[in-house]
Amino acid sequence: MKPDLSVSIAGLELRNPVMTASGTFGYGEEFAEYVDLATIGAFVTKGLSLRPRAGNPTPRIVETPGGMLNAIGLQNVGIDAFIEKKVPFLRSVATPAIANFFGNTIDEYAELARRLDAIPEIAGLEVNISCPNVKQGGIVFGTDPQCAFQVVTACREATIKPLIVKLSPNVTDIVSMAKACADAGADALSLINTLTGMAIDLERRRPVLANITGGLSGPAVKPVALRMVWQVARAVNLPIIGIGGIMNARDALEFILAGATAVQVGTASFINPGAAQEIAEGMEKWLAENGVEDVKSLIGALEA
Amino acid sequence: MKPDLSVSIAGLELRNPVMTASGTFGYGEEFAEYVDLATIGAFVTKGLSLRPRAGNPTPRIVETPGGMLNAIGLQNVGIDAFIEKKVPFLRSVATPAIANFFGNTIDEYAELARRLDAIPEIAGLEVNISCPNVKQGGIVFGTDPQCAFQVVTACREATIKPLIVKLSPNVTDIVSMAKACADAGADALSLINTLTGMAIDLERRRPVLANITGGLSGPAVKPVALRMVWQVARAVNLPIIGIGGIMNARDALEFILAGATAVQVGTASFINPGAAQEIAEGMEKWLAENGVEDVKSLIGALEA
Amino acid sequence: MQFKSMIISNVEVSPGYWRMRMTAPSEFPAAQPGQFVMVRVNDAIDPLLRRPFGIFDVGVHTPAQTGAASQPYLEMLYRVVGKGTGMLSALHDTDLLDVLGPLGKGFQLGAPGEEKIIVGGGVGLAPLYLLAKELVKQSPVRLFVGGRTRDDVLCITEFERLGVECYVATEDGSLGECGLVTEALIRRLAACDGTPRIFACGPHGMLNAVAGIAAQRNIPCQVSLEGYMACGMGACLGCVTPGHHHSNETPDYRCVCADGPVFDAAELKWEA
Amino acid sequence: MQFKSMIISNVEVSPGYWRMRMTAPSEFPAAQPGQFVMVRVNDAIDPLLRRPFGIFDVGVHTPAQTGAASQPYLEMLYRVVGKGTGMLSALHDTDLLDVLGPLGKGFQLGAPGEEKIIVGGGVGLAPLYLLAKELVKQSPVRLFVGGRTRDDVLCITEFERLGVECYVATEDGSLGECGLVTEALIRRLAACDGTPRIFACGPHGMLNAVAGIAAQRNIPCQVSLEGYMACGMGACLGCVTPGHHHSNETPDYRCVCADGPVFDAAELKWEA
Ligand SMILES: Cc1cc2nc3c(=O)[nH]c(=O)nc-3n(C[C@H](O)[C@H](O)[C@H](O)COP(=O)(O)OP(=O)(O)OC[C@H]3O[C@@H](n4cnc5c(N)ncnc54)[C@H](O)[C@@H]3O)c2cc1C
Ligand SMILES: Cc1cc2nc3c(=O)[nH]c(=O)nc-3n(C[C@H](O)[C@H](O)[C@H](O)COP(=O)(O)OP(=O)(O)OC[C@H]3O[C@@H](n4cnc5c(N)ncnc54)[C@H](O)[C@@H]3O)c2cc1C
Ligand SMILES: Cc1cc2nc3c(=O)[nH]c(=O)nc-3n(C[C@H](O)[C@H](O)[C@H](O)COP(=O)(O)O)c2cc1C
Ligand SMILES: Cc1cc2nc3c(=O)[nH]c(=O)nc-3n(C[C@H](O)[C@H](O)[C@H](O)COP(=O)(O)O)c2cc1C
Ligand code: FES
Ligand code: FES
Repeated sequence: MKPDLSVSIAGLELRNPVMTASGTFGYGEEFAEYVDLATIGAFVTKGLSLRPRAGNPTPRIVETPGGMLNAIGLQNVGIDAFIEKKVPFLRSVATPAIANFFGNTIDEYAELARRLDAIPEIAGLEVNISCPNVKQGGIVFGTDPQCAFQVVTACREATIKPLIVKLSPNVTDIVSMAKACADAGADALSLINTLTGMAIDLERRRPVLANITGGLSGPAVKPVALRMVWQVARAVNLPIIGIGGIMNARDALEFILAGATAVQVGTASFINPGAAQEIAEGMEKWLAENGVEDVKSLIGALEA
Repeated sequence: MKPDLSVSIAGLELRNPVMTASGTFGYGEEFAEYVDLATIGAFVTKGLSLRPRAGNPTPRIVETPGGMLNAIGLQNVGIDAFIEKKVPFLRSVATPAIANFFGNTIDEYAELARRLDAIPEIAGLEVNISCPNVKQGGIVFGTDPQCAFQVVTACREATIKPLIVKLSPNVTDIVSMAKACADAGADALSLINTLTGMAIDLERRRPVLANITGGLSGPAVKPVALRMVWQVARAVNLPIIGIGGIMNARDALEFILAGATAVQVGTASFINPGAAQEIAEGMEKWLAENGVEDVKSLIGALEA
Repeated sequence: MQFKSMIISNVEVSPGYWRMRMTAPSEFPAAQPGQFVMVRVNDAIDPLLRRPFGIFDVGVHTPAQTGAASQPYLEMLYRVVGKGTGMLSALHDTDLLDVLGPLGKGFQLGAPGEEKIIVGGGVGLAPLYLLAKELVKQSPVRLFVGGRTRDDVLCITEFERLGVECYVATEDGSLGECGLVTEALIRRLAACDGTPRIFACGPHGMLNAVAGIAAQRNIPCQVSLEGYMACGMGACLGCVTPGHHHSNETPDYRCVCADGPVFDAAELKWEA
Repeated sequence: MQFKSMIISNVEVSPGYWRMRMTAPSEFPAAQPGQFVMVRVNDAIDPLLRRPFGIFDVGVHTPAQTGAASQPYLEMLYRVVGKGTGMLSALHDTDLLDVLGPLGKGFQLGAPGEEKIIVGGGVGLAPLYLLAKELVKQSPVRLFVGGRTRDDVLCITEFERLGVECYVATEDGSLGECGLVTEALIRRLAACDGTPRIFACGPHGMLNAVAGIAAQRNIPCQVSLEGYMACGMGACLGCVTPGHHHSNETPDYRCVCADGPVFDAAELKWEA
């Protein structure tokens, strides 16, 4: 018997728990040659802002042991160009598209949520709160529970679509962040975004990245991500999307055991562009081989 | 000309900036065959507590991508056995020995600082504040600036020896932690301790570690450690000991550029027991080849 | 295209420079000159990311024995600079590599007959050989190649064998003229009649100089760039380079991997 | 001791089980039976930690040609279970490995003449061959070896060649008796006169059973344990096992690497 891989997150019905992570899969088209979108659960767009963003100067990426740092600086085409140039492609795709977005003020967040809410091709919203709050002296929304509460509340009021909040791991207490977002009306939580890190070019005595610091992703962060997913899953009654260093089906299943309902594949798509599809297929194979009929039976099934 | 590698930290004169990290070098004797202690700057003992500690059940360690998790649970012989069995060895060693210690209450910390202060063979103290405060409901001392301030103040009153405070990276704002410790009278800061993480055994549907979570160390954490050293070095006027994923002389020099006066080598000693000595030698070689006469000229010399 | 490639040969052609021939799928020889591949050095996570390399040559090997299947191949010319290239140089024939490509946009060959000038610096020569192979079919081709020392001047014989006229300059004078290759280029541009077309690949400083020389003289010039890459297919936005009119207010970053690596020099922003 | 070792041979002796011979320094053949080595699989960080393996055999190879230097070697017998052992099995002769050892405390051989009983399960046989080589010099030796199937019963011929009497049991009956090796052991203990001495290595369940059997009969028994190891030299405290009187109040954890891997079974805590 074919195992059942379908899961539902915040009202989104996914054919399987494998999504692609924001910023690592373009706007969906780029990987068409390597991933049949109809074989994965959903995909998440590059982070969108109200106006186009130039992003940071280069170098923007650097490899680190078992991971990579990126300081793209949230370069994106902006919501208008997104609607004009990228949304038409979504019409042809039979897989839920989730729009990732961010602002520098609460109003920007709310305005984006409103605009995205109006796009029928968008199945759900993912709020990236790992951005500095320009009005509050640059403190990152996602590192302060109150800030996070406010921003999520504003987005919640602006959309009736499924609202996923993406948490930053650069915090002392991920559970209090998760609770604040839950209280503000989030439908689901995705975690983790990147850990802040830095790389140095010894010969040039300079940071490698033009932006000095960047976000760490890839296999190196997996233990931290798994721990946070596990902590949040036990404390908060919302579906969780596990993210961080997932390279293969086994990694994905570990996140599900830890309490995730779905997962996102990020850096892995760079190394193996077909990664998301292979992970979905690998999960099905593992379930079949291990006599698990329904992937939902594994969610949070860790004996700990 | 031979480059000058000597540095001074909190009144400790080190022949070079390379120390070994607590918990990764035993009590100094274990590595005698592989490291001539006279070739490194200093070594740090396994964390000491007032009474002997059993530590956690096994499994206590697991490899992760580019790193490892440990949940030793601070097993140690306790201060009495340390004085009786380990201190005599220190007499024969011409290298500063730094005692790492921890408590579960502020009083325990202070008491340990007092006892260690009385041992002439101990050149300095390193306080590990990544431990739960049993009196305050288990919140980790090192994740709350006020708790940290109190514990460091108590230790400061109990010792006139150089007092190094070792910071936990599991915080939103490492700079505020560093400032609290500086305000409390720390002579130096060492960072980072391990990042909390988790590993899962998919087949057994259990955490790999008996303790469920553990501390991540090794190359995987280097970008996070470098970033934190850089942030703290710019904000706090105390010497810094950089720790986290240092595998070779180049890594060590990167930490020094970021603002560290010295470094500690941890996980690397497991993979290559002679690592600390080789790193010290490698630094000397790099300085000579690059015409740097004094390693002190590199401290914080990053152009950023 | 993503494929498993078997190494056919891996030879050090000059100190620190290696040439690797490897099997390719049958469609691969249609790659355009200037396109590149992303190579996964091994299956472990160290190194984690793929490494980008130009396509030095493509072809089909027809075995001497009748009946044996003919084998399409690709070649890379690479310099050992770090971990990934170090590991590549330690591989042997029959070892396998995971390859993505051909990726990106290659060179526009231009009209037949007009003089073609290729400028290469060091390992920047890598994507220019396949280009020269195409160009000689339709035009006279001159190659201006520079390097620090004679060891950095690669594969000249191969270019000469194509019928390309080669000018060599080294910074230490150990081969050809002593100095920068751009000096010889300027002399040639003064001498040549009609508008030639320039194709360049090499260190950024050299490209900057060549772009300036071409712009001054209104000569069409294409350059092949490098950039730190994660995905190689326009998704990560790691590899970008500013377009001519780029500013923070009117952002115009181009992906080196997907919009390039070959660009019309006039499209890009150069240092004055 | 830390040394660079060159692989002499690396052969699959049974499906999934490999035997590797590699060069060793001249002091190495003095290793005690039961000691182990920590092998660094490659220079990259994946896998990061060394892998522990028992010493299957040591010796000195004297080449046939006169004048050629004699070459001390060590052998490991290993099972491919994961990434590190997978990579080991892909190595060839002349490849290099970084080795630490001999580490830990080996077996106490006991008095000459008394019967020696060796119990091995699966790849737990690895450290027992060198032990048998020593024991046969002074005592009659019997080997009780168990495995899931015949493929898991390794190197019996080698033991027989030493003059060891071998009893085999497999869980599926595909070789020797069908069942657990401890059944044959119990029968032998009933039959044998005098107090024999037991040496065991294998899965934890088997060791637990053997330790129980020995304790009941007051027979001296040494076991060789495994444990997750980072350092292999008593520094990380990762590999510990509880001693007989261990409790949280009176902690008595022993390092498998430095206090063991061989322990007197009576010193340790066993499940009832
Ligand atoms: C489109 C393109 C084509 C290229 N073609 C060739 C070629 O044909 N022959 C050749 O020898 N080299 C070429 N390079 C450069 C080559 O990719 C790097 O030298 C190589 O990635 C270095 O890898 P490493 O692991 O040895 O070095 P490391 O320094 O250890 O690499 C660390 C990281 O930096 C990146 N990196 C280092 N140097 C460069 C560079 N110059 N450009 C881009 N990324 C870099 C690596 O990809 C890796 O992610 C090309 C680069 C690009 C972008
Ligand atoms: C003292 C000692 C002697 C040993 N002798 C032998 C031997 O002679 N032959 C043999 O085949 N095996 C032996 N083992 C087990 C062997 O070390 C593991 O099978 C091997 O480390 C697995 O590595 P891997 O990368 O293939 O597996 P992975 O599962 O990928 O390894 C992941 C991590 O778990 C550790 N690990 C996995 N299995 C074990 C295990 N059973 N014991 C300890 N750590 C483990 C690895 O060392 C590594 O750190 C011995 C173990 C110990 C402690
Ligand atoms: C190049 C790059 C760009 C990213 N851009 C975004 C983004 O725009 N919005 C966002 O929420 N996360 C972004 N991320 C974070 C990823 O979505 C993901 O959370 C993170 O990379 C961890 O997953 P991984 O280890 O599988 O890559 C980006 C990550 C990378 C590597
Ligand atoms: C096995 C192990 C035990 C440790 N024990 C201690 C300890 O007792 N006290 C302490 O302050 N840090 C302890 N640490 C943390 C290290 O000293 C160091 O901060 C950390 O490992 C990061 O450095 P690395 O990446 O070089 O290992 C331990 C680390 C490991 C791996
Ligand atoms: S390398 Fe990813 S966009 Fe160019
Ligand atoms: S492996 Fe480190 S103490 Fe035993």
